[in-house]
Amino acid sequence: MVQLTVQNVNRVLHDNAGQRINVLEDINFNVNSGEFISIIGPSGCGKTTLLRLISGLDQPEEGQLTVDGKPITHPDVSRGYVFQHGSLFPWETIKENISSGLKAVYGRHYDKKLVDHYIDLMGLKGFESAYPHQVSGGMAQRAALARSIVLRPELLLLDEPMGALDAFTRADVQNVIQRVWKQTRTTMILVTHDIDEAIYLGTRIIVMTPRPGRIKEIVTNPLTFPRDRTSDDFLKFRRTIQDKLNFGVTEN
Amino acid sequence: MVQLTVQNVNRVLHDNAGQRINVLEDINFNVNSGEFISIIGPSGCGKTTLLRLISGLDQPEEGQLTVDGKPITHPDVSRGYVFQHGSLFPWETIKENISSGLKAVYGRHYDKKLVDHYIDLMGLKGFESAYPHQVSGGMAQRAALARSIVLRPELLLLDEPMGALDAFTRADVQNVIQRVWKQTRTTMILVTHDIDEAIYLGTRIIVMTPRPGRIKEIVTNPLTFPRDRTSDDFLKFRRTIQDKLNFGVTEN
Amino acid sequence: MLETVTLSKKQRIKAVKQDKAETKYWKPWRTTWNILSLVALMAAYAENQFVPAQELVNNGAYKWFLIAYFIYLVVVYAVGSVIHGRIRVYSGHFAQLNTILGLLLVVQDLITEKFAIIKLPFFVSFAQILDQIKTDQKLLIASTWSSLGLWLISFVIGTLIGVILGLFMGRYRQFNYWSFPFLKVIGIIPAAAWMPLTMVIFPTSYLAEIFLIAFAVWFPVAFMTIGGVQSISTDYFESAKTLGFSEFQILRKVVIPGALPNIFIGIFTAMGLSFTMLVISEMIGAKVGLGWYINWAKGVGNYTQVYAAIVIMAVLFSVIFSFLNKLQEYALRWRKRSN
Amino acid sequence: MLETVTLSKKQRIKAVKQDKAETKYWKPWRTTWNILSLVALMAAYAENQFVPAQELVNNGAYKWFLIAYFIYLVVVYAVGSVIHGRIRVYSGHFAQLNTILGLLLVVQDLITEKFAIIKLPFFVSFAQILDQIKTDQKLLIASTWSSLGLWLISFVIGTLIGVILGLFMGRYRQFNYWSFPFLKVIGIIPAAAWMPLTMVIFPTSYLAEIFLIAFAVWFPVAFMTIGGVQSISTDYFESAKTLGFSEFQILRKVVIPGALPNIFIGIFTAMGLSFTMLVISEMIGAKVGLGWYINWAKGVGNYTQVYAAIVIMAVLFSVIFSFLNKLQEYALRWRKRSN
Amino acid sequence: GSNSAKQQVSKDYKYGSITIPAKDGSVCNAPNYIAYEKGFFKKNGLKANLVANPRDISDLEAGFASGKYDAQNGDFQYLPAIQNGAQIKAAGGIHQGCIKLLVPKNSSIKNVKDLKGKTIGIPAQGSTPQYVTSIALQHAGLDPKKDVSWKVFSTDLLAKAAQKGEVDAIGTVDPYAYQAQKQNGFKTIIDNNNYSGNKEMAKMGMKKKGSCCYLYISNKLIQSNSKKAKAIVKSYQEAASWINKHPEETAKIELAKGYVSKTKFINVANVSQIIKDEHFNLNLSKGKSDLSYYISQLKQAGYLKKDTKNAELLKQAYWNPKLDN
Ligand SMILES: Nc1ncnc2c1ncn2[C@@H]1O[C@H](COP(=O)(O)OP(=O)(O)OP(=O)(O)O)[C@@H](O)[C@H]1O
Ligand SMILES: Nc1ncnc2c1ncn2[C@@H]1O[C@H](COP(=O)(O)OP(=O)(O)OP(=O)(O)O)[C@@H](O)[C@H]1O
Ligand SMILES: [Mg+2]
Ligand SMILES: [Mg+2]
Repeated sequence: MVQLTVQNVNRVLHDNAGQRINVLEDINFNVNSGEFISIIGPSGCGKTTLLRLISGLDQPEEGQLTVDGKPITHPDVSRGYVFQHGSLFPWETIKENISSGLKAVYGRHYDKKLVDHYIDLMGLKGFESAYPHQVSGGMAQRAALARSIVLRPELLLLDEPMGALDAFTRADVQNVIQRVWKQTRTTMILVTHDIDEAIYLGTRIIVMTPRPGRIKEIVTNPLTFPRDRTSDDFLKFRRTIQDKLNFGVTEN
Repeated sequence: MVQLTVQNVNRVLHDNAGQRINVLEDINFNVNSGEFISIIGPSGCGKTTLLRLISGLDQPEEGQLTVDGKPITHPDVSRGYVFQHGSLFPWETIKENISSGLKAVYGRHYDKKLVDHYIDLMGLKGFESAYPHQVSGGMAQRAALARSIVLRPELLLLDEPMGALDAFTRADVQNVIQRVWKQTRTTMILVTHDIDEAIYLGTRIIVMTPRPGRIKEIVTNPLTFPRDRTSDDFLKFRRTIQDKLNFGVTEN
Repeated sequence: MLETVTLSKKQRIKAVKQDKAETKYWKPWRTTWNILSLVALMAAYAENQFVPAQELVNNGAYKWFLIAYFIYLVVVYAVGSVIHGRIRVYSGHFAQLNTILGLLLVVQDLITEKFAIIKLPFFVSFAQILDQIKTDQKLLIASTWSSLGLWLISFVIGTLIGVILGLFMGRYRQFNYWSFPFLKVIGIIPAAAWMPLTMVIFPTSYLAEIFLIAFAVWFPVAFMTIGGVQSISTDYFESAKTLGFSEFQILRKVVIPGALPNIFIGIFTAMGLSFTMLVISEMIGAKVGLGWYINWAKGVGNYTQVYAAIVIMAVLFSVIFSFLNKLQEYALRWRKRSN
Repeated sequence: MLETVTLSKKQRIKAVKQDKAETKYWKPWRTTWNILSLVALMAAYAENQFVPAQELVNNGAYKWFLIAYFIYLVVVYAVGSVIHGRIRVYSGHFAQLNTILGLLLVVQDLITEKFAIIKLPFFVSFAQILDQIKTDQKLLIASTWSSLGLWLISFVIGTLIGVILGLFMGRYRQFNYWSFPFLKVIGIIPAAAWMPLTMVIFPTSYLAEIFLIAFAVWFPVAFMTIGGVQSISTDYFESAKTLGFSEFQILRKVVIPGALPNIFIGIFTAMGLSFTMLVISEMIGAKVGLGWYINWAKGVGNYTQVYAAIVIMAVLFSVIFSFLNKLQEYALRWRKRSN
Repeated sequence: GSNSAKQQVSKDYKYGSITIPAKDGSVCNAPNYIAYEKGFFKKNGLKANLVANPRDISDLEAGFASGKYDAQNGDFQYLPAIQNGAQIKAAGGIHQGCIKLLVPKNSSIKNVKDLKGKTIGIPAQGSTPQYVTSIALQHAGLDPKKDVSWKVFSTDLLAKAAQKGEVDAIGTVDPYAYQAQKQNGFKTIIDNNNYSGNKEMAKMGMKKKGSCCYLYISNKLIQSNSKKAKAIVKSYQEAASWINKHPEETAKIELAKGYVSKTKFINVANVSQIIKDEHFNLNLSKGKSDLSYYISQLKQAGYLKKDTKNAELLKQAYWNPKLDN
């Protein structure tokens, strides 16, 4: 059951010198409902650009993006977006942040229980009235996640939500995401630099190359759940992906 | 040839509620000249606190730190410090930043060739007159490294210098650090969350536990140079360290 | 990994308060300084009592002031030495300053009314100012209320206009394109030049006064608000869009709070200006008021009255300032405090 | 992984400039608007020429102004249509505004001197103001120079004092403890109240004038500087220490540049204040000057002269403002531009 | 509430209310205070509102033009403003000179001729002290625009400026002038108060019993309600003659009711002396001839436009209320 289709998408931007950059070139893929897609590629390969097109924040110069057959023309609550640099509103408490989308969409009589449920699920209990700067980076990212999830989007776009976290907190948030994905079966697309993360979460992995940003390969993840980061299967698949990224041998 | 000794160090701080926290408890270790020590432990275990004590920015409540037998009482150019959040002066160009320590210590007639040498070595050529915000995170961290290195410290303290970088850039900076270490034989102490990084760079690895921050174990790295992140030895040692951190099994 | 120690909410809030007080009022409690400050005040009293004055002054009000000051210090020191709370932190911090203030009171009294080293009419002792306030108290109270009312209404109007204009100009660049050049020109016209025009344009002189003060307020507020809106990260606008915010909701929930820190800078800047304009604007049509009082006293060069009005204005200013400070602290409680 | 594309230095700098111009001047080049703005100016000329005036005016200067404006536009449009550079971006952006300005010139001319809907002496046409400037040009030139000199010297002194005080108060809390309470009190005393004291204190009235203006400047500058210093991340101080900086070097290389953004906010705030104070301070001991000229014109009820002085002040203000803007842009070139 | 209050006003006061910018703390604004305190306004059917005085002519002018002010007593310095379109008319001189040119105790300046090349401090360009001094300079054959230079100081600082040597002489007004004379030993060079017809003073162009301050009334009021305007004139006339008869009592009222601020110097004795010297008296015809004299003098000195038609300006500047009695 295909949900999102991305067809022949090109994105052309102009750099400071006014020169054309083909940020994305000839991007084609489909995402089925309930999938978890990991997109991996080096910095600057156009991952954020691609997510922005899917969310509707930007429009491609060429090609077409559709959700359930309808073209994407503008941002919509049905497509949640968790930004690369946690963009919780610093002037709202954790709880206010999480309910802000609901309030915007449903007015004052939004489902307050739902908010409490996700505060619980994300382990944010006790921090409802804290402001973003008062909680740790991991908590802030869980809250940003909750803020999008609580709107029950059909598609959730995650732009390196764990990029700024340390390895330990990162594992924690990864587990939270996986739990939410399993419980709600929301389609998710995750952008990341971290191979472990891509493998640990994704059902399929899109490997991208930079300049111009293209899809090198789409790999289906053979691992079953629950996944163990230290298992031999995991490490084997990790090496496969590493090879595809030409990444591994280190001394130069 | 022992260089740094840390003896029975305790560090007590007070939290917002005025309660005592034993941030560091009973820390003991020696560092020999030319070693590369990796310190790994979860967030909040006191890694930064420890580095600050070694640099002389703070003083311990109990215990003693000495370098070559002399107690550490204040920051000194002989102990370089690369901060967790790159602290290049944003108002100076990359080149000015790198030469700022030299200028402070030697006045106007500092060794300009040395600066050029490290600009070259760190791959910053062409960006001398760029301001920190105009370069990528990886470049900024390389510049911060160069700024300390160029003062030829006897001991270089690295507080997660790659924490904010993506996996690809991180590998690049790791290689730069290793190259500098090999060339200058400066003693280095690196704080990190990243097990791969700790293993890839360290000759010994100090594993810490939080609350109160204690040293759990000091492990000597069996790997020889050049090291390969995908080799079986590497992965085996990685698993050893992961076990020591109780980190690996993931589904809860 | 969720084992972060969770302090109870109440505990956390208390802790933050205490901490804030301690970093702001950092001088430690020292009994020596407490005693010294009391001694300094006693010295000020004794000096005023026993050194003969060269000028004719009624020192009654001044003496009562010194006694009240003394009692206040005794009370806070007594409380501070028993209870380890905010009062202790606060009074301990200011003990040194109080000592110096006591000594300064001695010095100013000696060089003015006692030895007349610097003389009337331009230099008067604090005792003379206090006596003047006591003498004119009825007029001054009426003036204070009148000025306060005028100021308040004008300041609120000016701030509102400034904020609204600033928000629109910061958010909508078409609006900015068409209005900024005109506002810039209007903004730099000195108020003195406006006065006749406002008199002609506004039906009553009270409205003209309000306009003059509001005018001094809205410009810095609008200016800062524009900068505030433009400094809001686009991330917030984009997340608002993906969360289904309407344009109105974006204004209310993103633009306004995001610009608030700058708006407060603008408001604080406008404070000083508005007080200056208060004095000027009360020259048209006021029957009473602090600005009027100053102008009236200047009619015969009675500087003691001028200073009396200024002391009252300074007190008023401080009160309003600390109120606005509290307001800012509350409105921007979401901000990380630096240090 | 070092294969980041490295633009040549020259290329990068040029690129940044172009980009900056484009985001600030965002309206696209449209030939229609260019022509319309020229038409509007021609209309203004024709209207002034052919509609009979009800008031006695010499329109000569105004006509020359319109012609100069017209020629200026023709030149920039011509250049803009040939060369795709900054002039094109700039003049394209402002074409719509120029059109409206042309129409406004027509409207103001009609409602004042032509149909006298709003009348003398309070409302005058732009032509009358220009004629007044021409008539009084000698006096106005002398006044402008005199005021500019007074302003410049006072502004520089005020800024320096403000910055130095602010730096010390921001960096050294002992200094802050002892000086802040006094500065706060001094700062809120309205300038008018200072006037007599300055006369007594300063040996010459020129010094008193300088003091009054400098005084209006240093307070906001010092206030902002304190905040600026306190907002500098401790990271920078600590890295400076590990890099072997002395206290003086920390001041020069960390504190000053780190506080600079705030210092500029203070300076811009002080700008407006200083112009107001210029007008006021020229009431003591001035023989010539724009403030003196305004006061004189007000004394004889010649509003045309008042407006003439204001037009000159506005031009002066804009020039200084854009100069300071350029200075800020240069001094803060290390900052990431928002948007 | 306010409606019935208005009706109350119109019942008690035939002509309704007027607003007078008078509360500026000055001594010679006595007719305003006395007309109010002694009920002359009320007697003539006027409910008076005394408000602050902006002092600045342009602000006053705007107040009159927009109907915010109805009457005021002010100097003949308003003439250029009237020529420039100010909507006010003088209706009789109200008192005599309070303008003096003073020099410090040890000054070498002995007479008007000595002023050549000197700097004279004045409260403002276009202020009455400047005009009075200019008239005297003209009579001494000096050009007020070229032979002296003018320096502006606010009134309260003029004496200080002279003591510090910033200016050689000061043109100032009572009570500042009186205070400078009494307290600091300033010597008088020019005094525009020539009640007795002193020849020396007359030579300087100071007319015998010459009016200094005038009663000014808003044009708007004169045109729309000349009866009301006349009632104002009558009130002032009565007040002025009362003041003339009771200088001491006037001083007491001024000080006791807070119209004038008390200081060590500003006491009943000094204030009544000032008031006595000013010889309050609303003189309609004398006021007109004085004004005509000032017009010709100011024109000669270049303070009025070169093409001024004296008679026309006088018509524009003066209103004869033609009171019945
Ligand atoms: N608005 C823009 N104008 C010009 N170039 C842009 C713009 N946005 C992005 N780019 C360029 O497009 C390329 C891709 O950017 P993008 O942010 O999508 O990369 P990314 O894969 O998300 O990188 P990262 O992992 O660092 O977030 C980069 O080379 C970037 O410089
Ligand atoms: N100035 C301080 N006052 C009070 N507590 C502090 C202070 N600095 C650090 N702490 C506390 O000490 C503990 C250790 O902090 P530290 O910054 O050394 O941890 P870390 O291991 O460097 O963590 P991270 O990996 O997140 O950088 C934390 O619990 C922290 O909250
Ligand atoms: Mg990205
Ligand atoms: Mg740390």
